[in-house]
Amino acid sequence: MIDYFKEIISGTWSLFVGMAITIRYFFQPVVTVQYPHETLPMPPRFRGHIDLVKDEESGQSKCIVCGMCQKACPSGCITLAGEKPEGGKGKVLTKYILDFTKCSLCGLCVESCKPEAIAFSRDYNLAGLNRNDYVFDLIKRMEERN
Amino acid sequence: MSPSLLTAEGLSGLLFLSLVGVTLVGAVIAACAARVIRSVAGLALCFLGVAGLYYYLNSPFVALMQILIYVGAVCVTIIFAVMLAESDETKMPLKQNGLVGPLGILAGGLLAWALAALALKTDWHQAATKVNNGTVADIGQSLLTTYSMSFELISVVLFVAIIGSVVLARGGRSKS
Amino acid sequence: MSLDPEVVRVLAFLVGVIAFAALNAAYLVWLERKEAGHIQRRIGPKEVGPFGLLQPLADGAKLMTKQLIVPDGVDPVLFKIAPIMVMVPAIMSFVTIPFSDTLVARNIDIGLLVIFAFASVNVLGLLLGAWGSRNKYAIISAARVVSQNVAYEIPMLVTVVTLVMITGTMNLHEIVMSQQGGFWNWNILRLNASPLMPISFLIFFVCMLAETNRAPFDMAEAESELIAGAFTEYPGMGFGVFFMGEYANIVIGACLATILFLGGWQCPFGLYPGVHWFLIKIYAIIFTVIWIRWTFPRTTFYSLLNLSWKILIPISFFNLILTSAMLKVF
Amino acid sequence: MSAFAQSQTNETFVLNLGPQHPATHGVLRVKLVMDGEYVVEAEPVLGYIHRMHEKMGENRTWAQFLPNTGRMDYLHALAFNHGYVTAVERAAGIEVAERAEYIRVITNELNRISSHLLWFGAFVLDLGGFSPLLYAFDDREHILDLLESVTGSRLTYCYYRFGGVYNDIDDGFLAGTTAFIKRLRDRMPMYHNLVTKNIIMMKRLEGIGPVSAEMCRKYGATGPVARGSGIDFDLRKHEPYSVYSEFDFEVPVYTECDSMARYMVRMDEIEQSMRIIEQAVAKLPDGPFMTPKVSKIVKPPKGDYYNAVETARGSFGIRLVSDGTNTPYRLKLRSPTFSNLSLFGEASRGMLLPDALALMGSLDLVIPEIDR
Amino acid sequence: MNLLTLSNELNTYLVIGAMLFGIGFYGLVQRRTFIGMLISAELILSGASVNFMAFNRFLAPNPTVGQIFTLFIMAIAAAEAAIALSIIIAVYRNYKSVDTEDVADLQG
Amino acid sequence: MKLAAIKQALAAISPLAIEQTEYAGKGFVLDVKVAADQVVEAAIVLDKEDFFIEAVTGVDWLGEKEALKKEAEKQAAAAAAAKAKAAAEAAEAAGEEAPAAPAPAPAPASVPSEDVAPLIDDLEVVYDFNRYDQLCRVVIRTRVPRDNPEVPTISKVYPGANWHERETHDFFGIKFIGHPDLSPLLLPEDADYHPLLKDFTV
Repeated sequence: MIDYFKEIISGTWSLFVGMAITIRYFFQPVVTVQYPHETLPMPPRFRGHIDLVKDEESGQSKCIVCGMCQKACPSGCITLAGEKPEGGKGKVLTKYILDFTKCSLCGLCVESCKPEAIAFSRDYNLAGLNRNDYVFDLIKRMEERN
Repeated sequence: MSPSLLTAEGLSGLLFLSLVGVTLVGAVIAACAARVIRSVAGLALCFLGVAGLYYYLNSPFVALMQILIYVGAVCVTIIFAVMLAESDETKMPLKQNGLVGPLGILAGGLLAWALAALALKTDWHQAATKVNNGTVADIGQSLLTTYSMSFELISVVLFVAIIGSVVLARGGRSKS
Repeated sequence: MSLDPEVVRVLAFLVGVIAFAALNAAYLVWLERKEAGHIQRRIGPKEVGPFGLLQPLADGAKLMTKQLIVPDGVDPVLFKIAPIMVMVPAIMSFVTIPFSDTLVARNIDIGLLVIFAFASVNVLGLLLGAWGSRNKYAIISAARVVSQNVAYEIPMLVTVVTLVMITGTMNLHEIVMSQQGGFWNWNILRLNASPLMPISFLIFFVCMLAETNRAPFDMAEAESELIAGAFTEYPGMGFGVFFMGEYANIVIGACLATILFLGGWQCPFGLYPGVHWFLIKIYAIIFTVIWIRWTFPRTTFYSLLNLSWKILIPISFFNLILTSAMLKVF
Repeated sequence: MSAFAQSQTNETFVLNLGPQHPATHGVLRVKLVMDGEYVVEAEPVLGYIHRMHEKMGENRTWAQFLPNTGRMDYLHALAFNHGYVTAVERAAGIEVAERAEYIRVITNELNRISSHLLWFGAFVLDLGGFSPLLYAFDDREHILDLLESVTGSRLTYCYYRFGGVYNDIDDGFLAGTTAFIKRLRDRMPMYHNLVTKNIIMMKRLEGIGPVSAEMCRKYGATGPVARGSGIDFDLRKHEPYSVYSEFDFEVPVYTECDSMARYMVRMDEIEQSMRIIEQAVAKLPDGPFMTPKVSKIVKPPKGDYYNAVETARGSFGIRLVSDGTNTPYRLKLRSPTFSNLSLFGEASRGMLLPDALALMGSLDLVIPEIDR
Repeated sequence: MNLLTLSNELNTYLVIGAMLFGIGFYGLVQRRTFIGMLISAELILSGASVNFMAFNRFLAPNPTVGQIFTLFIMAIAAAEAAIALSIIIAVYRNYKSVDTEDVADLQG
Repeated sequence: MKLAAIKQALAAISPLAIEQTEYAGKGFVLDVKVAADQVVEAAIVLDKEDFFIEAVTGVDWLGEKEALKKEAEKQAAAAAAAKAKAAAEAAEAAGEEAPAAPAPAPAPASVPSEDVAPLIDDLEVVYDFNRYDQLCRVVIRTRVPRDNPEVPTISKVYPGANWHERETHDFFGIKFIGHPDLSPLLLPEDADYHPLLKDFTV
């Protein structure tokens, strides 16, 4: 009988304790970010899709067309091609296609790239209506960037 | 002279007519609908109409009790039984004798006609005086004085009914 | 031929009551979302109109434009009637509620009974809707609604009977008038009538939550168990009307609690009584109802029945006996 | 099964819980034979998001499988990452840089806390309480920010590499971690007051959903499910991998066998993880975050290997069969929840629907991990 | 006879009561399930109640008696419904049917 | 040490091979090879010793026998060559006795004797067991021919094996005799293919 009342009282008390907690939060400021109106800074290591890095001196891609990224990619989303210019040494990149629909953002390509010619972009706001919007021509993107 | 529709009396008369309609339509649905669940809905409609009639008969208390008990309790209980017992109501048996329907209508109609005719033919005498106005307070007074015995008895009946239905409905589930 | 003023009055009040119920239903959704948001440290609706105040209209418009699907295999008539059977009695109950000394659609002697009578029809609507939609979740929900309402009607009615014994009337207006002058005269603190009055207010409040299917007693639409319970199959405005009925019931419950325990339109300090106090009180209660919903997990069905049969009913009966004894003695 | 056939004649009926049901958290379907609200027979139906990770593993190099590991248990991705890299390291005999081991422990435990916090919220949501979910999300968001600053992604981390980790951590991360632990320490009493000690919660969990130790053994349940049944089994202590043997922490074990016990195990594990992180941050050695001489192309010698780690949900085992080439010959992934869920059918028999759902919530299901 | 003042006529109510009774009787004859018969019985009872209330209003010297009688009918009806439904459920358990013809064991 | 006792208990059912492995390198301590019909006995032994079931899976050894045969032939050829060379040398040393031993390259013992019949590869079924209280992971493996993969079920001993066996049946087509329900668990309901077989193509 004593247990009965004890349980009622302790139980009711626990309910009031819970309500006290929630009402305290009611009066505290909100913690959410109103996304389309405000955005948070992206951390420097954010892994977006990849982008080609421009060589500051030549204005060209740093890529040496070794194909390591293509090999490292588990999903096979990178297609690249290069050609040997006359007189120059080493290949020059002519095509670099990223099929972002297949990409799983693992970063193995960036890791495998010796000349650090590819890097993660900070784009996260990607939306589109067409599947083909996500087959990126990275050379074009690099040129468009500035 | 007939009262205008836009006076209080006119509206109340109209309301009365619609209540009569609701009662009778509900009753017909209750008696004739092919699906049991619809007859319960019709029954609820009929009870609501009857509650309205009681209101017109100067006893709002009984009207509300009618809603509370019949609509809120009896109909709900019936639906509950439908849910428990007739989960496959698609197979309504229609294998009865073809004469039953017409004969039923005949008998029911005859009864209704006879009773109505009797009621209309009789010359009812109004009581000369009324001892009270039949308000809620009066009902309470009577219940606890003159009719206290029946009041007690009805509580016994209800109690027995509760026990009985618990005993009857129990027993199915052996666990817990 | 001019209109009878009585008819005008009735019509005006009817329109007023319906508008009040509909507006409340719409804006309680807004209040609920806003309050839930702030309790959870987010904002809640904010895009449509200032503070999201036009959100209910947008929601309503969305619900209206949705196709009214009547699923295969349901009973179409019952399926369509059920939401109305929930909504209409809730609105009818407003008729007897005295918002202030003069602002009442119809003051009748047994106003309290009117509310309970119409509240019981509500269950029937839910039950018909659930059965009509031929959905297993809905039927489980219907079974829960009935046993829950039966179990909680008892302590609620016993508590109300206690109050009727104290005030000696079922007229809502008179009940409020008997609590005149300061909050120490309110029924919740009328300790000379029964020292258990605050507890019986708690009992009433808990029963009100249970009767209106609000969390933590929202067995009927326990979304993590029964998806949406009785409303699972309802699209668009069918669901909307059910929802409005639910909120209208909450308002009725809050009004009843205010009238019975918190002195209706009376001011806590005996000054300036009026409709504003009534509104403040009912919205405070509604705020608490929403606050409770966003604080607690849901109870289970059997602990809900246990609570009613093992705790609320014994205590309310004890209170009834105690009160009658005290009324006789003093 | 027989019970499903019987349901036609008996008073029972079949209730399809899922594949889209609020309580199954993803695409799990449970066929329930119900007698009223009592569960007569429950049969989980799996495979709605089966992706055949094991076959994918056979078609890519050892390193290329790394991103897949984070996509099974997306809530504790780092543990799966960890399980896979340690398995390959064991097979190929790769040494791990010491600093990397500590980094792994810190990030892994942070991830474990985030997983438990999410479970906590989702579990309370299953029981009908919504606000604790968002409070837990608030805390979890801090962990995700921390891990994002290190790994670059918020959920499907692919951070560990054979022999080390992908990136070094910086002081900002360590400071953030310490600050977060302080914050969470302050928040834990709030969670307990709001949820654990709540009478409704206690009524819903205590004595509900008993899973005996014997049942755990027969079904191979591990993790908090086993520990809630009085089984002191935590691979971090039991078969110490990485550098877990160097930390002082306890394995919370509750013998009540009910949902509350499983709940308490996880809540206590959050505390223990915080202890481990604190110690790891204090002890973090300097040095390279990657063993320098690890070749890019891993070729474990022929043979088969087994390795298991403790994830938030139990022991995740990997059986590797290598034929000496640069692709795995066979990659068996033994996910903990698969075994944990398999006891649901027996454990839920005769329970009420809400209690069965509470039991299911207390098993902490992550469907992609079950379906793989 | 004015349609709008019918509510003040005793005979209106008596006719309605008779009609309810007739419809209920028809239902009782025509229905083949226990639940249907129960519903029809309720109709007959309310027909009787309407009559009581009507006499109470128009003729009775003590207008509480009819109301009290109606209240008693309600109580009896509620009790009867409860009992009848538990019987129906018990019958359903044993016979898997609520059809009266299927439950013929009680016939001699 | 409990391990010895367990080893002894398992040895009592006379498995094909029982090997103690080094935990640090392999991740398990006992590697037991049994015949297909001994699986249940082994499971019963482990059940008595309070083991819990960790996983059941399969491995497809398609091409293994071919490779083994080639390996053996290569070895044999090498051996024969070596022998021939030795013989030649010996003959050279011995002078005229050389033609008496033309070195017919006999089949080495390691190659199965039925090499005339088409080679049928094996499917391996692997059972992992572990204990809650100490570091003791035991692997039971059995091999069944690929064209008729049948193993008795252990789901009667360990109900938890039910799903693991169903999964293995999904992926490898191994039939667990006596299993209550071998319908696809992870694969679609109507799947009749077994994706983890090495000769499976989409």
